[in-house]
Amino acid sequence: MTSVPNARITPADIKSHGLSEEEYGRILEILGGREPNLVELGIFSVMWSEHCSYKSSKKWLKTLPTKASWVICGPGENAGVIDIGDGLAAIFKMESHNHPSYIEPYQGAATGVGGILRDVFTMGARPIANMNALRFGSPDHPKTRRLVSGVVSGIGGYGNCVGVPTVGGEVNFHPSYNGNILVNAMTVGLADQNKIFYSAAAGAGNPVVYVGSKTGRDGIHGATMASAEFGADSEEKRPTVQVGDPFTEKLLIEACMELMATDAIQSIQDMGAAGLTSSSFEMASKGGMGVQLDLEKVPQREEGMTPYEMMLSESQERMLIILKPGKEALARKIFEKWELDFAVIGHLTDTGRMVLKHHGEVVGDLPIDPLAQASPEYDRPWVATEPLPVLHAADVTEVDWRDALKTLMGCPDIASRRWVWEQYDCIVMADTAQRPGGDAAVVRIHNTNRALAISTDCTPRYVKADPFEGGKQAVVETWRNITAVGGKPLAITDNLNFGNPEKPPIMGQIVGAIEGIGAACSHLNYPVVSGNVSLYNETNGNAILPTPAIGGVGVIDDLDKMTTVAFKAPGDVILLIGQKDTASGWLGQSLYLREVAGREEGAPPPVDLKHEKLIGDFVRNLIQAGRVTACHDLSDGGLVVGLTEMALAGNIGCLLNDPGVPRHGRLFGEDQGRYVLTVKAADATAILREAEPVNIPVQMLGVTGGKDIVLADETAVSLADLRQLHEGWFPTYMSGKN
Amino acid sequence: MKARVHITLKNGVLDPQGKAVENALHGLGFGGVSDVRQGKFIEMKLKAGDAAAAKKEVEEMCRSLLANTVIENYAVEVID
Amino acid sequence: MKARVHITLKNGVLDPQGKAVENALHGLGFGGVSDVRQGKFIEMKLKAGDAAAAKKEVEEMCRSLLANTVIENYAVEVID
Amino acid sequence: MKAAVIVFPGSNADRDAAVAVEQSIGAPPKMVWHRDTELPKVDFIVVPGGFSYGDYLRCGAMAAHSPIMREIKRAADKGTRVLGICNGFQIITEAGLLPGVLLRNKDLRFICKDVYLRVEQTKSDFTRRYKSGEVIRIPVAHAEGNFFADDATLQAIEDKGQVAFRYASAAGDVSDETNLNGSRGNIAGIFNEKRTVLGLMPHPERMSDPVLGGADGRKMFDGLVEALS
Ligand SMILES: Nc1ncnc2c1ncn2[C@@H]1O[C@H](COP(=O)(O)OP(=O)(O)O)[C@@H](O)[C@H]1O
Ligand SMILES: [Mg+2]
Repeated sequence: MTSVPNARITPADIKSHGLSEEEYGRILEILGGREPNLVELGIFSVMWSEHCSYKSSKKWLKTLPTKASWVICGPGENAGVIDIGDGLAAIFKMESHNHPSYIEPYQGAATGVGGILRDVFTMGARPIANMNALRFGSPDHPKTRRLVSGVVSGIGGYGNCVGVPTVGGEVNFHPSYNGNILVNAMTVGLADQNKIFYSAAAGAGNPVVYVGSKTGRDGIHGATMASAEFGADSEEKRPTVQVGDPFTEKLLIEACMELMATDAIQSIQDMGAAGLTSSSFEMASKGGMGVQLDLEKVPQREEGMTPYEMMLSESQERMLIILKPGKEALARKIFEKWELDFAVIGHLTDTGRMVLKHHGEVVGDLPIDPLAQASPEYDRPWVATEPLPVLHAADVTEVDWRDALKTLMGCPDIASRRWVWEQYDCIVMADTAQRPGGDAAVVRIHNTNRALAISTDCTPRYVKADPFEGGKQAVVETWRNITAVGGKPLAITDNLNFGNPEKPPIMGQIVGAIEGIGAACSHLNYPVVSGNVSLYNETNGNAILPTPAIGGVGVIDDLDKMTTVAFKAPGDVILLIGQKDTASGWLGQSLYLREVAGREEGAPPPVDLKHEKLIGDFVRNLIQAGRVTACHDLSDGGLVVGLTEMALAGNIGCLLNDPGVPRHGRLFGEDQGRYVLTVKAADATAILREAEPVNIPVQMLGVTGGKDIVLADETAVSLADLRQLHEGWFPTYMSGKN
Repeated sequence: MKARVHITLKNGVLDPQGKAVENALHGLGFGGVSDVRQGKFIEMKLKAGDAAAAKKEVEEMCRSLLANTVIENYAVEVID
Repeated sequence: MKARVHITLKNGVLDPQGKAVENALHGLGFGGVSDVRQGKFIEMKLKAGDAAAAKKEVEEMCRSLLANTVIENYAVEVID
Repeated sequence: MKAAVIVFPGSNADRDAAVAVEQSIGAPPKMVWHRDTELPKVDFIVVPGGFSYGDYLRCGAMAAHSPIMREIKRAADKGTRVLGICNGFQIITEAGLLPGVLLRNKDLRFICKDVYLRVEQTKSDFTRRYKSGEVIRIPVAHAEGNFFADDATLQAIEDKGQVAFRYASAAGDVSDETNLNGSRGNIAGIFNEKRTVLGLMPHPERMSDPVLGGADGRKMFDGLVEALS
């Protein structure tokens, strides 16, 4: 039946498709001994790529907790779905576009945003917020500036145009990302619980409909590229990158929303990585159906496209829909109104096979289940990361706290990201109640006084030092950030970025981090509902820091009670909640250690999950009772960095009690499970009294006021100086002047 | 010395702008138009000594900044 | 029939893109560059019968859509 | 008083505008599709923000040729109040309802942040609720808001009191330092000669609700309601 007579698959073909000999053997088995033709080989290769099949991580992903009474749909669909009350659902996911963004930062990042948006609106949700977690190489690396500039404008260029606010994210710099930047994008959408759309196809004879942009020769083999390590020649290869068209995406959102409001759709799925191949296979496979496609009907942008190209193209802004019988005319009218392509390109069958025809001739015939479900799953060998010794504060150089504070406030990992977020429209849709710059972004649920709180976090240096603790910490930091604005954390999405899993130490990082994520999620009843894995982030054998980025979502039931980090008025009492008595300050893997002492060592701060939950719930209750005037959780840089961020945000200083010794440990240690709150002076002692019987450590740190950060011994740093350092680094760096 | 640079999208690369312009032109009644592609046109003055050196320099500029060679082609003309 | 259109900013209109490109080129060590101006370059296919008619048609497109004559000039070439 | 909000294929602040208008009028505005050839009978039209045609070619250029624009011009000639916000400002200048054009921001980047505006002209239905010289805080979100007009046009705009707002400091100083995007004369918004059409880059509709950080924009819609009812 082959369309390519005499075309024998050569070992070179197999290799160029990223398949191992063993995998090829399995293909022959599935085909009953027959050799595949090139179209079929291409389909196997993308379906079995790491990117689409999760073959290295599947075994471990299965261990993650995915259930809670509010989870409507966990991992496995295009995005995760949770119940947020009032008959509404939040639908969200995070996804990487790392390799394309390194090769072409603007388009790579832009199409990353486009892809994750489609994952969310394909389920019936209107996207209401975008987030992004970015990692770049050292600021000194000659490529970094251009990559930052391109990625940020690409994210903005796409999100701003489609009209979804980009409300938060994170940015880190580290030399381990010099050759492999990370661009992780997250979208959160809102849907009616009774209007959620899934991807399982049903109904033999139902039309398979293609909508959106035309298919071109873009990004053929993008999915396999995302699954291979970069070599020295990768910059020369210059694989075709896709160009995004946010205008078309906007039309596609509106057209899909309009169609979804009718009763025409049986199932729907976006065409993401591996385009038509993976979308049609997944839909058919999930529904136990077969499918026949007539490829000449696929809307084509270029002349002479082959079946191979059409099946593997990664052209953007396309969706596949199974319509209910007789709904074609209705659907066509909507897509034509929005000036989008619409074509019936085939129909469902009950054969369980995918039959591809081109001008009547069969060009591919594959069994769906063995291919889609029986994709390889590896139990790759792994070795656990050796635990590092705990570094004592006494063994770390102490410098004048004012100098250390200035260094930290202006260092690349803490400096204000204003330069980044001011390029994002964070207020379109007019529901943004908390813009970038705080702990979690807060987006109002339209027409209500409720809101979603969203945060993305990961501290890769902790994960490198101890994958298990680092995995826990990433989850817990999102949970804390949501808590700090007064939200109830509900569920997470994850984006697991690692090096080459075929190396046992890297596989050990993956296993450790997933176990840590799982432990934190279980303890906090904060399940994983969607996620994405990006492996092989290595260049010439140098892997990135293990970076399991977490995106958390929670709800705020009463927006009037929402807190922000800004000090609100002079004279408020500052409380530190969650500091364990014994701690003299955890400096191992801290930014103080790296930026001030010039060392990257030691065990990272441990995460005590019981403590986290106890403290977080206490803080949230205070906020929800309307007793907190400002709140900030402590993370990078520790206590005094957190306080400075609060002071800068409110343009009000503070007067602090003597922190005790060792001062650098007390001020800059990165002990976990802590929040700084301000409260009205009259309420402070009541809070202390309430905390004691439930074993919540609360310390009075001082009071707000003035225009400086002042310690009891009267040494001070002015907010004006700190602001200049904090706000100055990014713009100065990007202008090329430092 | 002056140089003129044309930067155009490579064949096969999607040109959302060109597409939108083409649709708008059809909407305005220019029905006979097709294959609209939009590129950039950059003019500059140069201090270089001779045309050959100037051309080389501008080509270097294209590679390092003006064009994104992953998706774009460039063409340089030098005019005395 | 094919047409090529150059759209350039009028003299005296500030060109922030050209200026940014010029600064970036200086930053990259191309010190001899000056007066960088950035414009648009549009190519299209046409069904028009003869070159003169085609040119007239494209000029009409420029006036009504492709250029904003408050700030831009246009030049049309028709190639058979 | 009746209002309409125009919807282009890439409009994305049409809902934002509708919400703010409804808040002031008490009834939802009519949403009018760009391909419609008839305008409902209204007193006030909003051309909202967004990326009408992806902002390809030039912002607002393609939208300015939409069928509905002919009707809007006709209505504006008869005195119907027209407010163009952000992309809407770009569209109505491209359509010739207002003089000048909007170029790329001077540093080429998209800018989204709250800015201070000094109110320059209070004798209009749009600005009657503000005090002359008052400083208001309203967000911008645009990449092409750099207002340009040639010297003669600029002089005429100034002479006829057509400048509505300028980018300023919190204290109301107007200088190069407070010039957000390179606009001539720090101009953030202008009227037509009769002051029945206003175009501005900042988004008053996104600052009409304290939850969003302030309500300085609301006075514009309240003023219109007051004047037109
Ligand atoms: N890439 C980005 N895009 C948008 N906002 C960002 C980005 N990076 C950081 N931010 C914002 O800057 C603020 C500080 O970020 P971060 O230090 O990571 O916060 P935290 O320590 O509370 O997690 C947050 O409000 C965050 O959303
Ligand atoms: Mg935080």
